[in-house]
Amino acid sequence: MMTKPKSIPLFIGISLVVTISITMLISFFYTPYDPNEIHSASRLSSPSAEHLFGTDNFGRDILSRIMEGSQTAFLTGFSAVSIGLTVGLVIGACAGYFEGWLDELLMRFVDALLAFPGILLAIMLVSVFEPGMGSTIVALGIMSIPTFARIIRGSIIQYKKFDFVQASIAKGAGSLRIIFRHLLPNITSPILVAASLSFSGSVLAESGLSYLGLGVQPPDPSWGRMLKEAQPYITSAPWYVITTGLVITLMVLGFNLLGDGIRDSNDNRA
Amino acid sequence: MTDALLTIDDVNVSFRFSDGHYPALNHISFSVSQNEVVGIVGESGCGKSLTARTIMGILPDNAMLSQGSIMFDDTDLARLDEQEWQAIRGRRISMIFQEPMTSLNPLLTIGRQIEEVLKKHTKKTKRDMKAKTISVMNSVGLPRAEALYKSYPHHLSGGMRQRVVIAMALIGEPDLIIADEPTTALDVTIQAQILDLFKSLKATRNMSMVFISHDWGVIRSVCDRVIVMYAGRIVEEGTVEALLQNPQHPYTKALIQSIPDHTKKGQMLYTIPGTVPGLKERGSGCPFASRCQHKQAICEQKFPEPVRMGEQSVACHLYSEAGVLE
Amino acid sequence: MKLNLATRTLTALFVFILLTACSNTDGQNHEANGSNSTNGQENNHSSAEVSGGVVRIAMSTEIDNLDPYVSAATDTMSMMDNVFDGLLDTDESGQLVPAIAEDYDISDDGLQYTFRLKDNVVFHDGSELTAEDVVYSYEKLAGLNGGEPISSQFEIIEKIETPSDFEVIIHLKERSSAFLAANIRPILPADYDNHSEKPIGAGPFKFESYVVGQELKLKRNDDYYDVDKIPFLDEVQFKIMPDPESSILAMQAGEIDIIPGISAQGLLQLGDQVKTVSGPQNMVQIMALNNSVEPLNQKEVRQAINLAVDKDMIIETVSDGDGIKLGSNFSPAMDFYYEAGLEDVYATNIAEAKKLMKAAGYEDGFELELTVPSDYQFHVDTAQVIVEQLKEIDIDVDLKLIEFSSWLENVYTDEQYEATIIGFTGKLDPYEILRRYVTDYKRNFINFEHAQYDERIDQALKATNPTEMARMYKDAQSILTEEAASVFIMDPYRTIAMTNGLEGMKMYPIQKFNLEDVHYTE
Amino acid sequence: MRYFAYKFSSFLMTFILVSVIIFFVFQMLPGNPAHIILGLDADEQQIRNLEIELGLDRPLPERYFDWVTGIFQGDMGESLRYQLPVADIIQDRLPVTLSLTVLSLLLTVVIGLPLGLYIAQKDGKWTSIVLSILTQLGISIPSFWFGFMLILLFGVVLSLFPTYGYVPWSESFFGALKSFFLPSLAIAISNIAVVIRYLRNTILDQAKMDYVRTAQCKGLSEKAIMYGHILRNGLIPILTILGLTIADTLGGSIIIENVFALPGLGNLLIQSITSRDFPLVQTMILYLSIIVVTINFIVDLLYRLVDPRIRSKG
Repeated sequence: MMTKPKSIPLFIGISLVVTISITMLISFFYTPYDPNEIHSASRLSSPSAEHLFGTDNFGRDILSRIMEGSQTAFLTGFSAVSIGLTVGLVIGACAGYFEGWLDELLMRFVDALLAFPGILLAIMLVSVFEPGMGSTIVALGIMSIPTFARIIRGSIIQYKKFDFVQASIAKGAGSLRIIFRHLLPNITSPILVAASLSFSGSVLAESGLSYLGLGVQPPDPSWGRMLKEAQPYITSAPWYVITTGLVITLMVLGFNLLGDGIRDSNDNRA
Repeated sequence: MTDALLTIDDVNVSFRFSDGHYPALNHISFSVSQNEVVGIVGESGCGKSLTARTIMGILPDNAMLSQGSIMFDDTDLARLDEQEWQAIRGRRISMIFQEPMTSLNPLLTIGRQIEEVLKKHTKKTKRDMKAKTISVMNSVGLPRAEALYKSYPHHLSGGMRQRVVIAMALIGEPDLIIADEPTTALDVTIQAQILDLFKSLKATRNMSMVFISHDWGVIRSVCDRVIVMYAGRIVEEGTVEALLQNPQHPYTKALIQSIPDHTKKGQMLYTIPGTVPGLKERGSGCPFASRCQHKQAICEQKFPEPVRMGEQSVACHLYSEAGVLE
Repeated sequence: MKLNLATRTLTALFVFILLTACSNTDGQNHEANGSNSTNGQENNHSSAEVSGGVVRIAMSTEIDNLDPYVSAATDTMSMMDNVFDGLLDTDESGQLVPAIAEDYDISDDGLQYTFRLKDNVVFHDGSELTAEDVVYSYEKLAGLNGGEPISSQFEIIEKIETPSDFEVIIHLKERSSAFLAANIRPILPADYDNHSEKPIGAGPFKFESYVVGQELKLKRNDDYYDVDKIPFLDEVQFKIMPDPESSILAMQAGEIDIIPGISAQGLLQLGDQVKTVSGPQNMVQIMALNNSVEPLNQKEVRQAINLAVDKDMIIETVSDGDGIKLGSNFSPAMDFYYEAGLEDVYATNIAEAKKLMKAAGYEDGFELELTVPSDYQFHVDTAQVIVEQLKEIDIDVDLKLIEFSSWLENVYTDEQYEATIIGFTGKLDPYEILRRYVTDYKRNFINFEHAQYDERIDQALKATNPTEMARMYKDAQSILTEEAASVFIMDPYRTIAMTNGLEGMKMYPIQKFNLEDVHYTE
Repeated sequence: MRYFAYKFSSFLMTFILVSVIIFFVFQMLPGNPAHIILGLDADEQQIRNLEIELGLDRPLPERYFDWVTGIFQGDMGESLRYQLPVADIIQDRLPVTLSLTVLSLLLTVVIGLPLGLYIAQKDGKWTSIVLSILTQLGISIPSFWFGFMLILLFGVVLSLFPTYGYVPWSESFFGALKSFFLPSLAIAISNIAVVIRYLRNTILDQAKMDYVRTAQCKGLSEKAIMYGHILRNGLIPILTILGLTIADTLGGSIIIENVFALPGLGNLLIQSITSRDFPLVQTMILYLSIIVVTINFIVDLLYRLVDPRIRSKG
């Protein structure tokens, strides 16, 4: 039985994620204005009934741009997690299941990835592939491999000791079958937690890269890029910086609380 | 019982949950005399450890002593504030735990952990403290005490660690030691060694002890008197001999029946059907009623008053009805 | 090459100045009175001039090299221009005036240049500047000393003679009206080559210290040869501040006295705390159209694009209104050569544009890939506006951002592009500017081919009198417009902000911070 | 001793691996540094000459070998763009990045540890919920945006701190402190949140441990238990976090230097990547990676100092 107040963070997390997801879905069909439409007459107008979040230096509606930007945030987050999870799964599962020299080798590789500060690794990778959404996704995906690999490896080593796994090994079941039928289903919740946290981490890193001008490039909309463009107007149009950054924060917060909440409720069950 | 060192009188302890308070100890009363070892037995979840923690004043955060007094040498422990408690713990009453592997701080040397008691309660010089520590370590059978003084817990085996815990409990020369299943986690040969240690301590140190165990064999070898607890209540109490030979309460009987014993070799070991009711499942009646073969209607409504029967006292409707005078 | 990633708007234009290897070039603008300033030139000497003081100038780009023959960055040259002097110098109107040279003659056949040097010029290390130093410098520039030529403008030098210590005669291999302007290049002391660490020149300021990425300090040269032009200021500090916003805040806090390129937004913030000098900077921002790819090889299509792009709107949104609309690859900053009126040839007219599109067979529009160097926010912003504008005539612009390094390779060198946006920085010589469209010029990455145009440029180069030369260059500009070679967008203004109390900053058709006259008033 | 030999060899392995990755990754980048240096109007001969001058025409393995051996001899080569020794340039920039890193680490420790400790002792249901949301917020805020907000609040509205550039320590101690304060805080905020979270969690976890009950039974005061027992054990996970924090802080400074226009390594790094200044970029990244690896090594040593269990494993 879970006490009520304890689930408040999870509740907030879910609400944020759902709200932003719905906004993202809506943006495919409707935005208050065309996010790219330029109105030189209404440049940098402050928030009003007409433009809830104000307009940017091209007179474009900031709210509409933020809504469109959520598509990029979700796309990069989702794709990066998929890449990280897939590769991390293969590495982690092989390392954890077979152990021995393969484990040693794979984990050295993972360690080498960790020798670079995260954003540095991303910067390196992005510059190799030319800045853009695709290379940002690949870089962020590679960045999140170590987390997944380690969690999956650890859980597999832990569950391998259990009788039901040992029994299937003894029965001579194939390695793949054991990994997919017996081991993975048991570690879905740590993977889910890691995915949620790595999603928010990717969104955060994407905004950082795009802010540096190395991430997503126009015409693809990106919140980080918007902040880069908003920086010169920080004092003359503070709403531009404030609203955009706030949305990034809320999205990241949402997924962080979600991941944390899932973990907490799992701990409570255990 | 005027020479009692510790007298617990009508103590109630309850747990606070989000949906209300649940009593965990009900009307617990017993006493421990000078130089007496009182055992407490019962299945897990019966409130043995909670009783110990109540005496030590280290109840969990969500538990509270709602009624009763704990007289210890003319002081009512139940009314002490935290600071007064700290002066008593380790110095007048000390405690030994079940888990020797985890009850030591892994990052501090053995010597320092034992010595800490002296640091807190005495004003001895460093050298004196070390000398005393080493002598106590020797007295609990720790070999090469000088060397061990500087080692860390992970260097030691389980049995050795339990000796360290015992040394910690002894070094303050307390009047009362509470041992909570001190041998349970150890393997059999080590168990025997530790029990021997307790026996010799009892013989040499003249100390009083509350000894919690679910193992009658252990109780028999160490204790003078024994209390049987079930679901937060004392159901029977008496000398070890009396209870073992002539258990009255159906629960005590069942417990004794389930002792593994070489005379029953080859037979199925007896186990009591059912489980101890959880905190929230306990009513006003006898908690054992649901598992009792002699259950009567009244059992579910009212918990019986204890009845004295020679060397022992029993709380069971069987006996209050049997005409023994109340 | 300094490509900071901090956001910038207008200051981006300082960065494209770096796109050119060297900006100080030859020219013959005897009459050019180019530096017209919209806000009025700071020529007011009525208040009392105060000698002394320190001026701190915010620079958006880093110094690439203190050695003037190695440095390629215009900003660096602008700063170091105060340390070095050449035989000639340029005034605010782009006219060449004697500096180290007392005067000069050009022979009738145009092949022999004779310079007589001032006899009181000393370098900052105290040594006297003589003809020997000029020969050393020019041989180095021309590659006559065995090394590679440093400047192609000097490659036409055949030999240099020194009849006396203060006279130099330069013989050219061929006639070129473009050579004279090359003589503004710094004269360096002979056989001293540690300029990267401790530059020595003969200019009005002396090098004091330099901390990489942070600050360049210059001190007044009290022994400057031109006594009338000994600076007022004791010291000049160039502070490297890549982020325009931070330089504005610094100016607000009184930590900076001059910002050489400031945005309208920035000015708004500073309010009446500062005064400004502003005007066109002789830069040409274009949307280059690759004339050799379908369908941009059709004149009608290029014209339609020109008609659809609303340059006024771009100037308004991207440059905060601070820019002058262009019609050809030439800025009015060089008035003498400038063909006026071309900027209105393609006044925005969507109906007309659609008609042309239809005539070209693209009634339903087409897809156009616009490749923009991502390092320049200014161009990226321009591109975003153009994308929207071209939607009007159903051209679906696919915006593609690449790093400048890749841009140089793919777009500029390999010509693998359809359209791009770039800025060409100011040159003193119209030939340097207009040469880009000559058919066989290597860097004609627009692939413009027009025989008549080539002819006009050739005629200009061989012209004997300035008026005729100017006429040829003006003709050439008209051809570019008529052919709609590309979309010539604007010359963004350079606006210099100065704290109140400072005076004497002048604007030049090339980027130049002449600090000789800058002074505090009481 | 075997421990050190093992550690050193793995350190060397990482170094070689990292240096190879860095070198070849950057050689793969499109763009010709010579052309970038010379600009738009350079002709092919000029570019070719500069390539030869810069040594860009030599085969890759040769250049790699030269670079690595140079580093071991203390010669890191010359920057293509600045034409100055890489070591000098890095030396100029290092104080900024180092100051940022150290100061933000200091802020993390000075704010994070006591606050985490204080809050850990307030174990209320609501405290823990509010705290969990607040710390998550701290972790979720993009550091550069937080930097903007700090600039807006402290620099523009309150005018308390400078919002750009820096004052060297040698010039004015307080001036320097003031100029590094906001950027360091911007980097530190998420780390502070992480430290508070972890400290609280570990302390609450540790408080449930049996050895704490043992200490209680000795009659120790809550304070003595907290500082003499719990904190010591709690320090181990916190060390890990602080180790990660340093790597994070270095990464964070890359972005924050751009926000506050600080001439540090991060700022230089981004510029050097766009200008394809390979010797500078390679050496800087190698530098940063070595710092990270070294810090991991130090954290490892600290573990051994704090935890006797690891020490005896040898």
